[in-house]
Amino acid sequence: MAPLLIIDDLQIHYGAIEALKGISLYLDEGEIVAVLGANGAGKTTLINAISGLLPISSGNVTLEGNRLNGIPPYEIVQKGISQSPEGRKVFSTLTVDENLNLGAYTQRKKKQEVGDAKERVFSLFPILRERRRQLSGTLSGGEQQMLAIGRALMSSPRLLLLDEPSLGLAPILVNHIFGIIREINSQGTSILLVEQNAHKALSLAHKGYVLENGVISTSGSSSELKSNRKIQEAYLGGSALKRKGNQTT
Amino acid sequence: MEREKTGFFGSQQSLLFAIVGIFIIYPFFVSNYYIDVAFFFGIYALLGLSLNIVLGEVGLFDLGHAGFYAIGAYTTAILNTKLGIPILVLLPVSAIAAGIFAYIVCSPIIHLRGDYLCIVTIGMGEIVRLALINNPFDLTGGPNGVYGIDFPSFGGPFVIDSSIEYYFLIWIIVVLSIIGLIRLQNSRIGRAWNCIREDEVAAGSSGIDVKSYKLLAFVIGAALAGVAGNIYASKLMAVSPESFSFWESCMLFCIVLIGGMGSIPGILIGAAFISLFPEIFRPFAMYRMLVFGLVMILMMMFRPGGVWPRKRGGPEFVSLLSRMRKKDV
Amino acid sequence: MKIMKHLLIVGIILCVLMPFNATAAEKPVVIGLQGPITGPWAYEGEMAKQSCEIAAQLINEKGGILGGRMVEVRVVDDAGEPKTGALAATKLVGQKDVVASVSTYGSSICEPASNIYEKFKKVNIGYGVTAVRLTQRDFKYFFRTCGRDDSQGKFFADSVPQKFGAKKIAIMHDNTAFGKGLAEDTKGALKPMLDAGTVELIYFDAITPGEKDFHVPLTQLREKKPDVWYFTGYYAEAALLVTQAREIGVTCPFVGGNAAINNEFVKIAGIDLAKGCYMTNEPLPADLPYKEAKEFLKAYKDKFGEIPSSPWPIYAADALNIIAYAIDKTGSVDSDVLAEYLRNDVNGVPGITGPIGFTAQGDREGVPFYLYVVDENGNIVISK
Amino acid sequence: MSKGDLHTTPERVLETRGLTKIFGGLIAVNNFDATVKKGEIFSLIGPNGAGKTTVFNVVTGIYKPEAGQVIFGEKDITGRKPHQIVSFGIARTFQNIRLFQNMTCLENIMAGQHCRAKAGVWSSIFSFSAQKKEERRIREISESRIEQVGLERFRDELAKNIPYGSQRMLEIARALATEPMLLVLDEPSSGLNAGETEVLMGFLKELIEKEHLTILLIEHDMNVVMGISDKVAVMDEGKKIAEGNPEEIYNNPRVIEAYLGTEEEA
Amino acid sequence: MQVVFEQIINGLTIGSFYALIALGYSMVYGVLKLINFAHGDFFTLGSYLGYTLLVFGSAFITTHFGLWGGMVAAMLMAAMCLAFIGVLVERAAYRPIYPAGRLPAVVSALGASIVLQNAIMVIWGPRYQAYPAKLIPNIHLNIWGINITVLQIVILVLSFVLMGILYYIIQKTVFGAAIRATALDKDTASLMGINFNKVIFFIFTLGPALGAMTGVMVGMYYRQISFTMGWNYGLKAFTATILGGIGNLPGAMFGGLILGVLEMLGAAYISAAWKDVFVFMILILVLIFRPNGLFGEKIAEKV
Repeated sequence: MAPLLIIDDLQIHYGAIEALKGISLYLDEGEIVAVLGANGAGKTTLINAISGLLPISSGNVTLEGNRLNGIPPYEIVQKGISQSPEGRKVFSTLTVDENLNLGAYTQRKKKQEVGDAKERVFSLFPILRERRRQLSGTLSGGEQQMLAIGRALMSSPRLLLLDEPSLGLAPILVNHIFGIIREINSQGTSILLVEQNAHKALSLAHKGYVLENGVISTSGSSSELKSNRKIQEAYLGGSALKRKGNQTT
Repeated sequence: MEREKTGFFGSQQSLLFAIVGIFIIYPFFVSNYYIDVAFFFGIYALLGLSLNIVLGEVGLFDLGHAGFYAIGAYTTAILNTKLGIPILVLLPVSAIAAGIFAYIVCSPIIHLRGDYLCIVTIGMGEIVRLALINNPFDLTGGPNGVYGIDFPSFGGPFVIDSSIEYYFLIWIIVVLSIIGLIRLQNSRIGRAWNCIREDEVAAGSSGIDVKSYKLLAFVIGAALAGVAGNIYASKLMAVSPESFSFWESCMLFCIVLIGGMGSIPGILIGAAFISLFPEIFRPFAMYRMLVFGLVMILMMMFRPGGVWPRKRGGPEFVSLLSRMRKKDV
Repeated sequence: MKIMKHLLIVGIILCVLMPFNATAAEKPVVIGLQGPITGPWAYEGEMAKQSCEIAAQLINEKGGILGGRMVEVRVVDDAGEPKTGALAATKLVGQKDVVASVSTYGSSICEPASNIYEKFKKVNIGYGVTAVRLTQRDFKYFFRTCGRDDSQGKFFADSVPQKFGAKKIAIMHDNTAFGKGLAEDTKGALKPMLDAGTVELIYFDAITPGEKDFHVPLTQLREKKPDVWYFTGYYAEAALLVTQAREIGVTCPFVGGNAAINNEFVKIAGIDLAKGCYMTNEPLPADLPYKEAKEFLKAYKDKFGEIPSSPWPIYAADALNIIAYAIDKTGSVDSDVLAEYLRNDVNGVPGITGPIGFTAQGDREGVPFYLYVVDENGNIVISK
Repeated sequence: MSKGDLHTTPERVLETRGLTKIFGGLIAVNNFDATVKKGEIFSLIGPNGAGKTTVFNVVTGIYKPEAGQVIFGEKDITGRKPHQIVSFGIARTFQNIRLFQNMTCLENIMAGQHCRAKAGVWSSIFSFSAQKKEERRIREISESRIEQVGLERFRDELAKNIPYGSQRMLEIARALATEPMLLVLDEPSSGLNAGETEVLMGFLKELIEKEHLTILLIEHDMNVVMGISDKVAVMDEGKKIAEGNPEEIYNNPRVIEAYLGTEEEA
Repeated sequence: MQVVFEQIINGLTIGSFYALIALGYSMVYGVLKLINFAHGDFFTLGSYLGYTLLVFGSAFITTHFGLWGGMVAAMLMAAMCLAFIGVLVERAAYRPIYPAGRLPAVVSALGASIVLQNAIMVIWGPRYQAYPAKLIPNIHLNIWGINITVLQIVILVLSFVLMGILYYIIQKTVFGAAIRATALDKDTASLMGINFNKVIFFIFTLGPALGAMTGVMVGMYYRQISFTMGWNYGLKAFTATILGGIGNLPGAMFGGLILGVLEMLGAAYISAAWKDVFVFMILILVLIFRPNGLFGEKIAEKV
């Protein structure tokens, strides 16, 4: 079976700055793939390129063999990819309900399906049902994250892009949300997960890629990566410490 | 500084001299009408330069600039007709009056951002105009305005009373203002203004007192507009509120944006467009303003940064004046 | 003989000035018209232009002036702005072939313009400029064919209160130079009666021109219960005022000034509300008993389909006529000659608006005023 | 207090006492205490949203704290305006570079000299000799700063047109042009490649050595943090959870947890 | 007391005009951050189109639909024409300029305003035009001593219905939520599958259409229209928009109504001539103390 999403030698520029320097990865149907990396490594750039928010300089993004290059974001959603963006980006002056309805904007004619999708979101995140009339700006950070994920689920996507779902959340909440991500995946949605929280992400993902300065430095299955010393170094700067130690001694 | 730019330098310098030369001999070859047209071009150039300080240099949306212009004109008109003070003596007085007015009204609103500041300046301009119409303390003559204003003089035998003298008066003031502005642009004050325009937060964090410098821009801009008001009042010998409408402010706004924010040659081009275009196209009668509006849209389409945007770093036409004086730089 | 001599001189001068023009002798006499062709008063400017063209056409049909030279109108636009007015005046005085100018509509525009005409010694005759101060400047070359605010104010004070048996008078103006001037002058003319206590001025206030909603001042007016209500502004506001006043129950007679009532007023207010509204006015074109008026209006109607809807364009036509007359009579296009002639020798010259003559200051002598009323059919007729 | 005194008598440069900042009910910084000593590189690390940048914004006067004090040298600078704080001697850079985009690189640096100059409107318009002299000094200092960061080739380029890495350096040069005693850098290596990061680290070390500056740093790149810091404080959820030298921090389990998260029990 | 009531009703009438125009400003500003100076001229153009329809179709309309029918027909026609023209102006004068930033778009909007205003002058002539009195229902009522016309009541009701409809669309439908979402965050909105261009199309249809209907109502109410009137109404409506908090639609409606009432009360109890001074003073005071308008939300700038 061919992979669901294939990214082939993708390059993205911001003006003169090269944010992604030709990266390739793939994601099979039903998989969770983690993309790890430090701030500024290009993770969000990758996700926004898939969503169509950024123009692709060269390379290809294909979903089930259909090229997505140059397709505007609002059509990418119709093709079955939806995104929960970094920093949640809930529409703060809209209610929780309205946020969810917007998630299903492309399906808005199909009342029944929207209702079903909303029920599914509410069963995953019961707190949202309680808060459905509340302005989303008044939710706590964790609730906003749930709303952002729920909103992305409303279009019943085949591929869900999650950008830093643990960002700024307390560890207990992170655990909770990651549990739900697993649940979503087990219900059949493929997930591309971008995370700084490497342990967390790898505990969930089937495989992972490590991005460093716009290139993929390491990749492999989760278990391979978890035991990889390089990851810890990439995050906590062990190599520099060693080097410093060498210099001072 | 001079490296690799000498070629450019030479030709620009001669172009500058040619333009100045044309301006000097121009009035001797045309009728009074064309001299007067050039005079009003000068008035708009001065007004454009004054608004440019606020809008172009600091990036504050000021759509009530005609209010400052009115304060200058009415200060001159009232003090001249009631107390008989000569016009040229009133020139600095008008500037100071407009500057003080700007300081007082802008202090409480200077913290407003973008469009909120914009509507407040509109409101300020309208309040000035309406107050003039309503004749407070019987000073402004209400809708009639103030009339019987003298020709410019210092009170002695030297009197400016012909079109050609007015022409030189306004253009000498414009040239002096340009020199002053170029020096400001190249000083720490001009740089501070530009920094605020580019990024207020970064400007504050680079040690620039954002609020004071914004206020300073308003005060200097208003003072210069006040100077324009002084000359305008004496040229027309009468001032009335309809000359200082919101529409006038909009046209000044367009001068700066059509020319190019912060660009002095741009401002001159913008002023020429606003003041000469309607005159040139007067034969079109009722289609004149239609064409004018269309040209405005087209200009923004093809030159969104203005006809002559300010160039930085590279060889620049206007920085010539300062370079000619500051050989050491 | 004298005329022949003048003609010869003019001819020679013209030949010298225009050496390449073989038909110099037949060159038309150019009279300027400065008016608001564009801007807020554009319709007034347009009618003034048409009126002057008709006046010139009538003169030319009768063989022109100075023994066969045609009269040509050269229009410059002042857009109804003081600044542009100054420019327009400069433009006209700069054209050597323009001998005199009809200028202009609006006192505040006339003010700077007439300064320029004066400086360059060019006869200029205002047609829609009624501010008293204009002729108090001892100008040599400035005249006007229209009346002054104070004469109209005096007419109101003399006739209106007594006609309506009114004790409580309300005066409302529109804060324009013209409207406020007339209101103040009316108040001045009423002063003896106010001092004597025979009438009371219970309301004197301004509305804002360009507005559409006057319910507030009208409610205040209603509460004061005036016997007669004088509005000195323009018809656009007058029509709105009458409509809204009747709506909220102001029932006293409405009297407008000479800018207030015309056909447009009736059109906007509708006949139902307009009928019974009065105005103080110079005689309207249609009421002018003079044969010049009938001839002029016929020509105007033939060409443009309807007669001017306001009185001012007729004054513009008369201004042009009197300039042409003076040129013809003096045989000169010299400004000093013309100004002297207009000031001293023009007296009772038949014009469209009646006999024309000027005072020493340049004011029109003896502009009659009438009290008009809108009748059942929406026509503006002299009130009996 | 002159720089010389600071150099000879090692002491604290900056101290925060009980700093607290609240945004609409959310406590962004919670009772934060820290002391930065003269001549050290003090790094502030922690996960996104931990409140590091908020601390910076309070220290540099962009936000007013709800509680607590900021002491700079001997002076309480709590709640002062940003430009005043710069003139006292604290300069900063921003997480997302905030240059004056449409001004040249040199002008950007000259802006930093603003607070060290005095010329007013009149002396600028009439170009008095004092103003000329001052302007010449501003230029000289700025030229030397631009050379120091190696950007002289971009001298007359608009700031927005130069490469990203150079923009970072330019922002640091602008901060240095204010002649600070304390340099506050918010993620200076973010967006830089490995080579550029190396250069930056070298540059910062050199600054400490040659100019006797003190540096307060927020950094995500642990290579940088571990490589050059003298002291590291870790923040999480607005609180300081650890402080120590890099080795201590590297081995602190709470830090590892905050960064990498705990393994999920399930 | 009755006088105060009358003034308030008058204020509400004029305020509802401001509010309807302000909605158009606010929608465009919310989504595009553009001050659409041409919006006042959309309103004028609507008024003239309604006038033309009533004058030239008068016999037909009155015989078939009666006076009220004529009014509704004129409003609908004008609204449709303006919806078309609004989109046209957006495509021609604004869309090519968006990428260049906000300020050039302001100049372009001023240019569009000049073009529209002068096109109206060229087509209909510079004089005032009058809505034919005989085609306008004119029934007076006197309720508890308050003078009011049926037309005034109809206008008030109609304005509130229109505002209600817009409020419903914007606040209660998914599409309305999409517009609000686009105004908040264009990129994230597009991630929801919202087509930005469709949103623009909608606001440049609905805004001018509302303006046109207001124009017809103003024409009916005052009977007299002029080609320059949009400028004045536009300025007031823009003021109302800011007063309510720019980009906030319910804020714009309230801003308009408050402005109308303030204006009337200011005229009644301070001075008719100084009323606009009073209004702008209030505006400035409001902004000094609430820099984001009465209903605007404080947006902390991210540093």
